[in-house]
Amino acid sequence: MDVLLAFTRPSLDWHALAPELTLLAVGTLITLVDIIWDDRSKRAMPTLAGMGLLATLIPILTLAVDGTERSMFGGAYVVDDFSLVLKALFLISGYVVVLMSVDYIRDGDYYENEYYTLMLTSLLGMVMMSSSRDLISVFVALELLSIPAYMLAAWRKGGSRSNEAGLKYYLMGVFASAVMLYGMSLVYGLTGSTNFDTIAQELGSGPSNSIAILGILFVLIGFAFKVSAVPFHTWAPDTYEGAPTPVTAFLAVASKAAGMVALIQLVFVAFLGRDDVVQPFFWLISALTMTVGNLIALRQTNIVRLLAYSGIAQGGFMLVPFAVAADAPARAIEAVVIYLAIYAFMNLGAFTVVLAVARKTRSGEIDSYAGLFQYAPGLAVAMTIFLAALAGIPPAGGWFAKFGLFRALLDAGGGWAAALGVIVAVNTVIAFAYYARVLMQMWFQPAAEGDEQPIVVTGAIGAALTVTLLATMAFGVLPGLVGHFGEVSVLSALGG
Amino acid sequence: MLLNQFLILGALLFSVGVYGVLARRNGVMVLMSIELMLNAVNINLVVFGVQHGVVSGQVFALFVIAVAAAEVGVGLAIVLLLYRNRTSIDVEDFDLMRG
Amino acid sequence: MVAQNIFFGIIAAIVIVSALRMVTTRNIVHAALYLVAVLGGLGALYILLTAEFVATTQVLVYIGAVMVLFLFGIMLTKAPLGNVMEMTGAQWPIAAVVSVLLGGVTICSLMDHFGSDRLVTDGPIFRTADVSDEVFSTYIIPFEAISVLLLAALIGAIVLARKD
Amino acid sequence: MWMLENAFLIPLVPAISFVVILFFGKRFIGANRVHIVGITALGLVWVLSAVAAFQWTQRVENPSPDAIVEMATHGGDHGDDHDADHGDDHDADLAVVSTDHSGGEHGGGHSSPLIGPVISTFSQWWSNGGIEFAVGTLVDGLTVLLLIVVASISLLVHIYSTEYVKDDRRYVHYYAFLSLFTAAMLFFVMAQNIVQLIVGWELVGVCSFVLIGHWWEEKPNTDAALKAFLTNRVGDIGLLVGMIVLWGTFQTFDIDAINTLISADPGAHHLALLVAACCLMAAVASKSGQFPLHTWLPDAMAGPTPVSALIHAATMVVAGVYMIARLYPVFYEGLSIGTSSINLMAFIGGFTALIGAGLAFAQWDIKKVLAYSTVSQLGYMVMALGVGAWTAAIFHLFTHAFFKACLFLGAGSVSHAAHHTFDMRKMGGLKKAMPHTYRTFVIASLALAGIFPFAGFWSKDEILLGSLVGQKNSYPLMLIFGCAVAFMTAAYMTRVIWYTFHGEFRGHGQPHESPKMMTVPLWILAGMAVLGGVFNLPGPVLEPFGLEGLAHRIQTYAEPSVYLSGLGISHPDPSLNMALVGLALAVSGILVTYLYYWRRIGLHGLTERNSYAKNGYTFLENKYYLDHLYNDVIVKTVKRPIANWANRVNQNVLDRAVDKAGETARDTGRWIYKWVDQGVIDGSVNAAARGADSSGEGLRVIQSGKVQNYGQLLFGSAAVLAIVFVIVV
Amino acid sequence: MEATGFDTWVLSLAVFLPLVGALVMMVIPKAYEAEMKLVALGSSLAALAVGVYLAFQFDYGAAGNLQFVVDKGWIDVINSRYIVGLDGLSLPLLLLSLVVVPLCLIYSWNHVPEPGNTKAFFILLLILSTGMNGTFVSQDMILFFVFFEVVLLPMYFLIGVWGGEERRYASLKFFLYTLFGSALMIISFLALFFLSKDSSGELLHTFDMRVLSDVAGVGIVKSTQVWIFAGLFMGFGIKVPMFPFHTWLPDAHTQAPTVGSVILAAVLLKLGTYGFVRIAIPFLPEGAIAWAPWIGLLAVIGIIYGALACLAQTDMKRLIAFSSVAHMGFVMLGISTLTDFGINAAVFGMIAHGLITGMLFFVAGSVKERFHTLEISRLGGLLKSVPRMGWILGFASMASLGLPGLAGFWGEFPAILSAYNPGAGLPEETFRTYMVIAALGTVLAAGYLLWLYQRTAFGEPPEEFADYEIDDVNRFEWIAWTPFLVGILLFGIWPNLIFNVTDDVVTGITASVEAIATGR
Repeated sequence: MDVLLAFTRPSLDWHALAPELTLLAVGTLITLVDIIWDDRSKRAMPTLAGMGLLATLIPILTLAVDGTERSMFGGAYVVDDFSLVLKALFLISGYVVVLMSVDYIRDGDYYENEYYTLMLTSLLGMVMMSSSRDLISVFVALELLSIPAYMLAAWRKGGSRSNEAGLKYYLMGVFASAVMLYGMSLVYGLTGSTNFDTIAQELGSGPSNSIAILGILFVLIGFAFKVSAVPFHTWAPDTYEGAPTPVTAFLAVASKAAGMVALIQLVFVAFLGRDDVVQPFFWLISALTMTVGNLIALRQTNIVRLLAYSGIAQGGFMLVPFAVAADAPARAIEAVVIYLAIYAFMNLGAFTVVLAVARKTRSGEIDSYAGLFQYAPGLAVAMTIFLAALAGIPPAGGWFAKFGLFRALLDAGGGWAAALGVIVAVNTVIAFAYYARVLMQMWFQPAAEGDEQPIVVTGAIGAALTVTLLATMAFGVLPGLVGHFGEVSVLSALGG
Repeated sequence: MLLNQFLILGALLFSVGVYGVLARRNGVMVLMSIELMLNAVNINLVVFGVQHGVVSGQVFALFVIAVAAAEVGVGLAIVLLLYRNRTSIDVEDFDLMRG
Repeated sequence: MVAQNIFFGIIAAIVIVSALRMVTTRNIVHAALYLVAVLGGLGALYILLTAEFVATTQVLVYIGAVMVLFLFGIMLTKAPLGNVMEMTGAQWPIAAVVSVLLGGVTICSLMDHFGSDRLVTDGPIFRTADVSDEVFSTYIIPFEAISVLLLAALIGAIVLARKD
Repeated sequence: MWMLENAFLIPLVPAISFVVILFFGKRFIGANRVHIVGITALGLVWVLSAVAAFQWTQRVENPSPDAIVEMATHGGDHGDDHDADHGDDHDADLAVVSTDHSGGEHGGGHSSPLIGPVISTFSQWWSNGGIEFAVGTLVDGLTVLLLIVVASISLLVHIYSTEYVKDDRRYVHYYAFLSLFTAAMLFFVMAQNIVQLIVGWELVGVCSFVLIGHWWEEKPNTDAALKAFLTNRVGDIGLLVGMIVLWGTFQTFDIDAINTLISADPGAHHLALLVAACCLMAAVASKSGQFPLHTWLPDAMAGPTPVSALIHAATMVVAGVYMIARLYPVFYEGLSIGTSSINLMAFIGGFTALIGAGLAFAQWDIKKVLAYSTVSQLGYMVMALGVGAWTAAIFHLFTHAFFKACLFLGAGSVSHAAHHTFDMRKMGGLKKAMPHTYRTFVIASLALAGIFPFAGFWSKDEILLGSLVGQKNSYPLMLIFGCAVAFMTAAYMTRVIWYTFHGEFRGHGQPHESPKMMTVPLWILAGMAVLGGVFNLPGPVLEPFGLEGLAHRIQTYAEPSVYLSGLGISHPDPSLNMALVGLALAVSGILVTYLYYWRRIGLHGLTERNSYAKNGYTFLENKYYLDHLYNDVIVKTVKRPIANWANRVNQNVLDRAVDKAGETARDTGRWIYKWVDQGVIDGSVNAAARGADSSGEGLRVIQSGKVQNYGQLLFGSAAVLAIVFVIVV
Repeated sequence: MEATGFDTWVLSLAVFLPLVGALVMMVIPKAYEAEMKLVALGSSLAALAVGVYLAFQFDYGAAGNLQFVVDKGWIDVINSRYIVGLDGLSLPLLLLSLVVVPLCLIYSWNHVPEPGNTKAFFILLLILSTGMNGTFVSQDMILFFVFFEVVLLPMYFLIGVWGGEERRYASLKFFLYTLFGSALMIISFLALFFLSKDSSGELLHTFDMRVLSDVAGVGIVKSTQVWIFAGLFMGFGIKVPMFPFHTWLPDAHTQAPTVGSVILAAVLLKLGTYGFVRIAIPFLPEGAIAWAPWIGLLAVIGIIYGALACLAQTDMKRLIAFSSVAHMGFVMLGISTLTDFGINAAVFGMIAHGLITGMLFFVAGSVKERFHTLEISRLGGLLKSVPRMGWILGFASMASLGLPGLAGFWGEFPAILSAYNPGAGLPEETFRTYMVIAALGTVLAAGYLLWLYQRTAFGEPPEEFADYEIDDVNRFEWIAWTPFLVGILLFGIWPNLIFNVTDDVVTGITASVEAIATGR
């Protein structure tokens, strides 16, 4: 059987794969522990998951210290600074989500062990995503991170809203996957390869053709769904509202970040030559996303829905640099990565506060925040900082993220970029209008029915708050911290 | 044989799938229609693999099939869950959250 | 060549008609059966395209596993087996327009770009072993990931679907 | 010459007095003894001013070499007194101009050396754009003249007030602000640059505001104060703009430099000077009560009478006249006083003199008669300046200050006796009860009327003479105005004396003479009303006595020949005929009125019988506001021929011009605020917010909650995007 | 001039001391209120002491140069550095800001407005202080931007929590307006970053304001400069506020608590005008020249318009707020002339307006506290019921209407004066017209202020307050107000205290503008 003999064992760089393997091991461990000890293991589960996530950071650190760029399978799977930065980001966000989950999942009627298993699986998908430079890898990573997420959204089994959230997320996700896959098939058809580098060469060299346009468009739409860009955002508010709050935070931050990462790799590696499609597409989508997200957010009364729309709008901001992807690629990547990093912390922080407050008020209505400053000044100040960060007001971290956008736009220059800049500016203003509604409730209103019982902040939530708060403020005051990561991400992603 | 024979078949199948997911009210029917779309993709992948003389098309198609299987499983689980809570699988009923 | 074309024509017709019937029929069990026809037809087409392993998988996974799942789903949800329930929503015209638009632009683009390109029929023929070589070398990581994915889906689906 | 160089001490004294009285008066000195501080300070000021005046005469009599200015190089020569920067700057400016100026005719008739002013600059006041501006003093004859006037009258008013405002609610504030006013006025008259002029100008204005509104519990008083201040502010637009034009033209604030530059090259910058002069005329009109901005002055009588005497008769209101005199080259060149037979200033002055006198007839309030009289006399001075009779104007300023102050204080004394009323209908027959007041009042009235040999006679005569002769042309219209006013002045003063002191007492209570503290100042002022003329007697009068050396003292000492000589101003020779005509007019004015009131001769009841006369009287009596005059006269006489809409225009445009301006501004403000600000501008902002809000609401329709709608959107957008991109790209 | 030794961080000390105070306060439990107040006052006074030290150490002979410069790495990735420095333009404004905050603390000592919470109130004031101080000393655009924005939230909460009836609306409006402006401003900053070239045509890629000021927009074509300037104009113009972006101001002022209004008027508005002088004009001379006539136009419209709006007001505080629009119009007119005269006047005007309007707001606040209303028609006879306060109101009104001898005059008069001879390249006739209109504005200013004074201070106190026990100016108020009053008088009598300091910097700025305008 000469065919068999022809098979050469692929050379695997185990160091490069160490983070994925560690994560996999932890996931497996949790499953095993669950099987063996069953309910008695519940207490240890979050700790295990959290420690596992932190442990996964170790190989990432060693790889970062090592510093060499590792590429496998002809560039299909790459471990470079860009991927390391984002892997770390996913893991840390995951860790914060685990912290948020501890009490929430324990107190609710949830399947606890499986919850963490699925979350780790999803994180594994994200971690893989940031290294994937191949259509198949991207596709599989996407599904790996999405499918557990669909189920997590429906995790509150007894709750109709949660079920519905899961269904909507699932269906929309699958629709988008289908479109994306169709697009991938067309791209594959034109180039004959699944490898991004090859695709870039093939697509970039040929004359413009409708199939290429269609293929690129459909692929991008698939991920636009993932980052909940308008008009593919519709699932997000409903799912966010219905899903368990830590899952919502996970979706709003980690899942969205994964989508962004995929977009970065597609746009800046595979489709960079096709700026005639990519740039207008993102110009349109980002403008729409920001504006629609912000406008609808103005009318929300539920805090989670508000944060959902806010998240959509934030996603729109993140898409802005893609509109100048080819004109200022380095700045654009930098801007997205920086935005992602800062967004992760500020948004997680906001959700943590929501979680903490909901433990007392049992309500998601914005009105229930009335008088928070009176009876829980710490939480109110924390929320204020997070919202200020989201609105982009120094010295809270968000300003630097917005700054990055403007920087990318102006580096690219030109009327379209400037116009988009103005749209961003206007949207910044609209955005504050609804953040301010929360602020007003917290600060300006007396507590409903004079109920001024303080809120008990559990250890885990406190830890989550501390992490996010410190990071948010640190990024605002010393943006160099996060800026550095943005900078190193650029070099390798562009193959430099 | 023309390349387009297959591709257009795929495109038609995809469109029919789109119609199915958008028009059918029964949750299980929606899931079935999804399969149409995914299969349309598979046709494309296989045909293009042949056209370019590479094997990756088939491999891609296999991955799609595998993922599709997982998706169907998950999808059905969710539909069942809903059915249990709401005794309905009519997707038009599920609009508790809106706005 | 002609034979292949005829064969293609027949199968394509079966596929398309079954697909259309599937999305229009009022009987859900019929719909499932039409889906089987579509999937089977496609399996045949894969053979026509010399993709034997894909064809096999198609039959095994789709017709063997997925369809069974669907039938279970139909039964578990106690869907009315006759024409009792309105299967198609009131907004089907919108759905139709959308699908026509989408199909139209795709087909037009395909016609525009590929025109009358002929299918390469003298290319290499890949056997199952070639496929496996590819999977276990270049695509080893996605392959492993798929296994994790299936496991996770399994666990999750069980949790969700089980009665508490 | 020490005093001249350190003249800044003079305003400093009352300024300190102000601070002391205001902040320490009540606590350390005692509320009813603060006048001691004020009077002491003013005494000191008077002494210092006298010293300054003396030193100035010395400077003129025995000029030291550095005091003499040669025309061609003037400007650099008195550089000793400048600090280095200033001098350099100045030289540079002048150098440009003086090259153009080749031997222009100057010194028309001047044989005596030109005496430069004493300019002292002190610490750098402000710097801007690298240029430094100093604060300093400019002392010359004009300055010392004003110093004497201000110091004297202020001192007397201080003394007089100890009785007049005794036990007042705000005795301390009263004296504090008298001191502040004096300081500001003194600062103003010795201003070295135009910025200081502006500063002093405004400060006296605000003191006037405070003192008019001294009894601010009553709304009419505060209304009057506001009106005074705001009217002055209107004029200040002119002041600011005019001064800025001067600065822009000459690139310096230095009064000396500006005057020198103009007189060195009179022809240049005519347009700029015309604009500046016209603008400054607005300021003069507001401050010195010239038509049409005089309406505030009668209202200002709401203040305490001594204040009226000091501020609204003798000093502050002459600030405008002073400014013209100070910047005379600007006006002379700007308005072409030398060459035309009529100009803006002369006309405004003459016209003001006429209508002021006319209005004075119709008043029943004694202070208002005097106020209109002041308006009229100020018009006289402005007219004099407008016809080129600089010295005459200043002479009149000098004499008028004393006799008008005397009249006001006399009126105050009367009201003191007559239960604080100023209504002449409630007086009468006070001659017996108040002999001192009566005598001084009559003396001052004669001086005002211009009866030989009282002070007014001499100064008025010079003005008439100036109009008759003019510079290169005569000013016939001004002469007519002047003569008419001379007649009217005599007449209305006689009327006042009749109503106040003669006949039967019409008030209630027992009138009594005022205490010494009031009568002594009256007598001093009356003395000046008699003797004031001697300071500028014409030569021919003194010749018979062998005292011709004492003739034209004011002309000799006060005239800034160093500025005026370059303009070629001439002084007319005295004319006996003119003097006789003027005297005859005054006497006839007195006579007619005398006959009318004392002898009941004349057209008694004319106003009842004759519709024209009635109209005339109505014209004068009730419409003492110009605005009412406009309103009723125009409306009543032209009512029939002109359609209703025209009336409305009249009413809205001309009616109550000053008040209406304020109301209109307020209405405009309201309208703009309501419609433009809250309506359009803020409205559009809020509309944008509402728009965002409602579009947010509209967009929520997308979020129907039905997953298939979402799917439609997803696939639909994909399709649309695909179509668009395929077609467009 | 790089600083050495103590001087390397003394400036930062002045900026951050209040923040340190705020952080310390945060950890003090609410129960220890007295200690908390002392910490707040102590830290702000310490900052002031540092400010005084700076004022004494400042080399006035070299006021045109930056002193106490610190240049340290900050955000290396975007080439932004922590650069702070003090020159003649910054010094007076920094001192103003340093003085105002402790006075506001003292004023609020026992009078934290409803709903109380001294801790939060004082912390916010201290954070505000850091933001303001930082803005005036930043020499890096990004640093400037950060400080510029830091003031927003504290002020938002001051208005929103401790404000009047309509506080939610007012605070939000204030915030959104400013945010919009600053978003456009940061775009312009970035455009400057990317487009600025040095004289040899090399791209600079720097946010260093010193460098950008030196290159003065060389290499940026005029049309681009105009656009960039437009962005800066929005950012700064809204803050000033210039007509027609002023509508946030009356609402914010009216609703803000007293010290909020005071700080808003005294310092916050100056951030905008400071930005024009420090950034917009020197960096983009050609843009400035192109925009100047329009700025001048808006300025004079603002003067007249603000004054007319004042005449329409029935609320004392709102009237004072609108007067700010008019006064800032004078400041902007001065700036728009692009002459050293005008800009010097503008800087003077900023200080003067800060002191005078701040004082007026203080009085308004105290009146409100005593009479519980600011309706002009309901007030009256203040001179009788609270004579000292009445006098102070009169004094401040006089200063506000530009009475010579008081500070207001030196902002107004030279500004009007400068319009007579605008800078090179500007239309003379246009500016002369502005000059006349601006002069007209002084009359209206006198009109509305005196009218206000007449109706509130003169006359007899209304019946309705007859039963009230009303105290005159109390101890805290005296302490808080005296420096304002002294400042108004002192700067009015001796304007060179400020002119002398600012002159060098301003001359430098206008010289470079003129060099551009006249083609070098």
